[in-house]
Amino acid sequence: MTETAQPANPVAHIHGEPLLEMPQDLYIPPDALEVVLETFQGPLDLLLYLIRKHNLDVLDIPMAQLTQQYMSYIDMMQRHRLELAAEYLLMAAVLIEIKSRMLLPRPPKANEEEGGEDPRAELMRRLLEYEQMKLAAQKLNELPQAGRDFELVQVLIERTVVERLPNVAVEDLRQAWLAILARAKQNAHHKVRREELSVRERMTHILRTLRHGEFEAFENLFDANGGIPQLVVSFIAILELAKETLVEITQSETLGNIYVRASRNLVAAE
Amino acid sequence: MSEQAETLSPQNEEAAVPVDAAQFKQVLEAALLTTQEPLSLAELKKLSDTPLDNKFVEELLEQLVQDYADSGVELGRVANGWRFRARPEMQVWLDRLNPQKPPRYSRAVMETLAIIAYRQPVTRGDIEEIRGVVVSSQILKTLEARGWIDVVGTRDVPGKPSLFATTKQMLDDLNLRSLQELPSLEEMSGLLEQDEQAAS
Amino acid sequence: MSEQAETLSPQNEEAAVPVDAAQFKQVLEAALLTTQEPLSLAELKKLSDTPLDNKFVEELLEQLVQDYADSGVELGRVANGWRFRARPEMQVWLDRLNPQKPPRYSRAVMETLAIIAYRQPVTRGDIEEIRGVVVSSQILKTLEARGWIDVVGTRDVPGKPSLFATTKQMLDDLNLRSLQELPSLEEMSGLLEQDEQAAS
Repeated sequence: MTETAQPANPVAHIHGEPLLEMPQDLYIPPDALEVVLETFQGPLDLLLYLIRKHNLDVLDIPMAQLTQQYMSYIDMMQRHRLELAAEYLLMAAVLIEIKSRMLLPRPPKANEEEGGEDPRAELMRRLLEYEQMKLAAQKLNELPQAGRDFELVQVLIERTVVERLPNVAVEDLRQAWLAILARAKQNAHHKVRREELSVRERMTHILRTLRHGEFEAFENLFDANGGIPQLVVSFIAILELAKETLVEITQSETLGNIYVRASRNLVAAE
Repeated sequence: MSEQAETLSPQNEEAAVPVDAAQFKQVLEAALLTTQEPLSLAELKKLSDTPLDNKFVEELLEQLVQDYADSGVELGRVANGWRFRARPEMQVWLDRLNPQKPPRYSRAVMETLAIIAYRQPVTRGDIEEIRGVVVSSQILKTLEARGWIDVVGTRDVPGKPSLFATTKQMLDDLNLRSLQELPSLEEMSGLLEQDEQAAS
Repeated sequence: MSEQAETLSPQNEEAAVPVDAAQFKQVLEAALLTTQEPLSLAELKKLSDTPLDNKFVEELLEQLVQDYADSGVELGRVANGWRFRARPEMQVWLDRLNPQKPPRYSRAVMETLAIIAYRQPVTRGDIEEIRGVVVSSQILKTLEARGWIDVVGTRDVPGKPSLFATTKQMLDDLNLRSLQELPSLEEMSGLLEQDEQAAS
């Protein structure tokens, strides 16, 4: 974007020549005026420029002079049929209004609240506030900006894709089982039996123990330290395995040692 | 890079596994060098199994600042935390690798940003009143897209206009820790000073 | 970071301005740390006003490799040039900054696992009968690959179907000591009865 309009800076450049002041009678190429117009951020910016250029006191603005200066710019813009933002015209009206109010004698005490106030006060406040923000914008723009004035460090990190495995919580299993039960209930012919889980676990354990395919002493399939419930569970598990023909149970003589082994084909599968 | 790290130990004495300061410093360094966004102390502490004391982490960060004192990059603290950046004096050289520079913002954009930064929270109407011109939505969109401003609420008046404020990212991008580090407004009464000088 | 650089001088003796090796090393460092793509020797040489000898640049790069020997990142040469990267052993720590949500098993996998857990040992046919749908071998393979189920035998019926059971690892991974710590079926049937009551 263009530089800000400083008092010392030319208003515009025409064919390389600095244009310090708006010539009154010379033909000005519309392009140059557009540059002038674009240079200002609005009527306040233009007023600030005029105040600085003519060395006016912002705390005691000579309204007649400022209004005349401002109007000559506006006239020039309009004469060249440049599209003028409405704000410029509104400001012209404000200036004229202030000027006329200053010409009027102040009503003595008629309007205590407003009467004592300088008609220029509001304009003064706005000019000072705008100028402060205008300078703040320049300072902000001078601060180093990431990407413009310095680069951010970013070193590559090569992520070897570690396959992430889903986490399963006990609650998930419960939910899955509940879903099965709910469906089973809908298809009434499916009967999902309720059964002691410990028997099932024991069945698996015994099958694993018998994986070697040899006969195992019946008593070895019991864990004496597990207590009586455990012994009962193991016994039921062996019976269940026998029922499902997953194990063979043999006893060569009455009251002799009992041996258990996995069914032949069960071992062959290993 | 520095041997000092070994002598430090985390404040948390009851930690079962003492944190190897030198090793943790490497992890901090790797994290900060691989991340463009600043990392807060809380995030940096997540890099350890053991709960760490802020002071312990800050001391290691200060060591890293020292380690990089003579290098082309520097570690510093901004609004959102700690981050590395190339030293600004490197920019003139780095621009040779990447000739397209981001566009400079127009005066209109910068003035709008300044008003939001110094007067926040403000509505579009507030900005227009100070600037004396209509503020196009494009200007606000530009600043929002950059992540420098966002809407922090609405003013409770008819129309419920949005209130804009600057973000921490704006501070990060300007390498600042807080709004207090912005150029002070007192220095900016150019007109008044000039007038005073002229009057005297 | 290293003082060695000062002693080097560019091969090209006629260069008007001798290159300050220490300074150029900083520029190289800043360029490499701000670029994720590898930078070729030709590109790195663009960072200097003075035409530089490959060997001069390579020696500075080797110095940088040494400077970063104890840090969390490393400088290395790849097919397209030189680049920094985080040391691979840092990844496990750095992943903590961006934790990804772990994937989930499909309902089919979970139900199959539940059936095997509660009804073991079971054949695929058993599972299909309970679920009422065909069980794809992919589901069983997934659970076997995870080490959560295995074949404990075959049932003595035509086709000799495999019998599946859960493993100790499954218990370990679910933090259970035994299958009996799974939610009991009685509890669940209670829920089911509740449903029945609600339905009636």
